[in-house]
Parts: sequence; C-alpha cells; structure tokens
Amino acid sequence: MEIFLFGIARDIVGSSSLDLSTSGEQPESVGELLDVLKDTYPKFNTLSSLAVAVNGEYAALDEHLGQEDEIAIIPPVSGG
Amino acid sequence: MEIFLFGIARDIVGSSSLDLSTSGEQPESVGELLDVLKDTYPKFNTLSSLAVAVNGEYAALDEHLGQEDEIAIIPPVSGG
Amino acid sequence: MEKPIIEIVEAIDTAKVYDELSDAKSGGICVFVGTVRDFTHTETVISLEFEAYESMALKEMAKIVEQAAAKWPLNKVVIRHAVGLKKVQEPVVVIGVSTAHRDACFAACRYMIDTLKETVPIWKKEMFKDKSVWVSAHP
Amino acid sequence: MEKPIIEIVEAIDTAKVYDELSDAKSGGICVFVGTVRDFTHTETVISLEFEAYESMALKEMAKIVEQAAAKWPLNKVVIRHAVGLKKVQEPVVVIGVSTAHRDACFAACRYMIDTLKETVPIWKKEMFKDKSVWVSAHP
Repeated sequence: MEIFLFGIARDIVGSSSLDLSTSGEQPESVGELLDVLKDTYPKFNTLSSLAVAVNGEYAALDEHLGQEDEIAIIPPVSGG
Repeated sequence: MEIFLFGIARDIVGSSSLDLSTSGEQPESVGELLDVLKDTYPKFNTLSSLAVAVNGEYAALDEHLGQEDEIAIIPPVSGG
Repeated sequence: MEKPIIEIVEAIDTAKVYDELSDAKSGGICVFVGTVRDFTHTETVISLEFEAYESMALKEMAKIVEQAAAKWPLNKVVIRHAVGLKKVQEPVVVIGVSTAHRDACFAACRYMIDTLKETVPIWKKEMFKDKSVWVSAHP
Repeated sequence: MEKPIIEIVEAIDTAKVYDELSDAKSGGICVFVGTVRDFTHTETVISLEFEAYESMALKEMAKIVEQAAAKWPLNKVVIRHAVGLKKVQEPVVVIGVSTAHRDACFAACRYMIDTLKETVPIWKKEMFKDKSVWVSAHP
C-alpha cells in the first residue's frame, strides 16, 4: 500500500510517498490510516485539517482501502 | 447659444448641433431649453429620459444657461 | 492608487490589460470585458455603433474611478471604452482593477461597469439586417 | 457551454485568455487573475512555490466548472493554475468566463475562484528571507 504525500505532509514524513506494505500495520479504512499516521508522526496532529483522497476523490473516514487504490494524504489546500 | 446633440437626439433634430442664437427663443435655464426642444421636436417626448449637460456636467433643471456655456443634450445613455 | 488609465479609443487591445494592472502589492486582478453579442432579444445583431460625448465621458469615467477608490482600496485601474463601428465578438469596453485581496477587485470592477452604463455619455446603436435602433432610447 | 479549458501549467500567459473566451453569443467576459503579492501580514514575500496533486486537481477543477455551469448559463470557461516557483507579480491562477449577460460572468468567476481555494489539491509555500511556510497548514 503506497501513499502519496504532498505539501506539509511530505515535509512531516520526509518523503513524497510512504509504503505501508512492508510494515506490520495495514490500515483497512481511511480512518485507520489517519490514526496510524498521527501515531507515527505526531506533527500531523498540529495541522488545521487532514483529508485522504482515494483514487483522486476525497474519501470519508469509513471508506475501505484496497491494495490497488491510489491513496493520497491531503493537508490543508492553499491554491489560488 | 450652440447646443451639441448626440445619439437619438441628433437623429431627431437631423443635425449634430443646434444654434439657438439666431432664433427668437433664448432659453435661460435647462428647464426652458428642454421645453423649447420638446415643443419644436415633439419626438423628444417619446424618450425614456432626457438630460442636459452644461460644460460637461449633468445640470439640474433650474441651472442658468449663459452664452459661453458648452451645452449638450443627453438622451438615455447606453455605453458598455 | 496609482494614476488610473481612463481612455476612449477606436479599438481595444485586450492583450495588454494585464500588463497595465500588474502590481507587486496586488494579489488579485479582476477584468470585465463587454463584447458585442450576436443577438438581442430575438433579433440577430450585425454590428453596434458607439458614439461618445468624449470630453464629458472622460470626466464621468474619472468620477467613477474616484468613487470606487473611496469605497475600496485599489492599486491600479483601467477603464477604456471603444467608439465607432464594432462587429460581433469585438470588445467594446474593458474595466480592470488590481487590489491586495480579491473581494475588493471583484466589487470595484462590478461597481464601475454598472455605473458606467448608467452615467457615462456614450450611446450604442444596434444595427440589424433592415433597421437600426438606439439602445434604451425609448421606454 | 463549450468544452472548458482546464489546465495546470508551468507558466500562465495572461495575454491569450481573451481569445480563449471570446464568443459571439457572449456580451460579457469576466476574468480573475491571482498574482503573487509582495507581503503577507507584515512580512516581505520573496516568492511562492506551488505544488499540485495534478490528476486529482484537474478532476476537482472540472467539478467546479460543472457546478458553475449548473448554476449559471456559461458559454466559455478557462480555469488554469500554475505550479512551481513564482516570483512577486507573476500570475498563479486565471479563471475566466464568458456569458450572455454580465451578472452570470461575475457570479460564476467569483464562485470558481472561491471554490478552487477550498477544494483543489494545490499547496502554496511562502518563501520569506529566512524561512518558508506552507500557507494555511496550521490553525
């Protein structure tokens, strides 16, 4: 399970992607993924908001995550 | 007393200016000028509005008209 | 506010407006361009002819800029109207504003085009296939 | 509505936006350009760096156009965002709409820039003299 990281999320993790396949923890939902991230990188708790996109669409906390999904962490957007 | 005419006012009079110096009627105010015009060219009564500018500024009906003033008839504007 | 650009011209070059409004202190630029539409109500318009009482029109346009600058903090302003015969799709008026924040540029741009249509002595004749009409002249 | 122009680009050419929006059925064109301002709060900004989750950003931009087209009758739409390093005064986003009447082009243009700032996955880092900050990241 590979996760894309953007903006401050990339800075917090120190990488533009994160591979959870090799770790013991395999989050099964968006909510579980956020919990893992916040536990592993406590700085995520300081952000104004944190969303997850699954296959390029904003996803609800209970959305299921599959191995083939394109998953991205979306910190507060600031385009324009 | 020369009066500039624009838009439909020019079409009604058939000329881009009107010289009242040679006529017997010398309107002394904006209101009198409009009365003379409406009497002479009844089509002015069919317009949505009719204003007079004196020296490039919209003028009230009671504004005095002098021989040296630049006077213009302002039919309904439609720029933009 | 820097000295505004207030002009009545034969033809409008829309490509240069951004350079005229570009400004280090501005985060937003809002531009409105009025163009000739190919129909009015149900009739096909072939062209429009614009006529201005130029000296007075420039004074009224300057008043509009002053009024807008009193209401919102403006950095740069362009207000430019075309005269003469304009074909379908040609620009006839361009109003642009640059401001620090976008609220002000949208509000000022809208105020200026609305007020221009009400107060500036410019007249528009619509040319149809077999007649021509001075816009707004009659109720 | 014609097929909208929805793009993420390295550099924005503001001069071509009018040609892209010009339309015989439109009487009004409204364009908003967001540019890099030289200060934020009290600090001097040297440059901005924009990063996009491009595939998703394009989808979200397309949704915004669809939403606007459902609210107002739009003829042509351009929505284009820049990525990479942008210096003071450079354009970073351009949103343009052409419509039959001016109410719709102002309202749709405003709606699209407001919504873009809320939903499109693009991030902006402000570069100051001695630090850099991801905008809006923290409360």
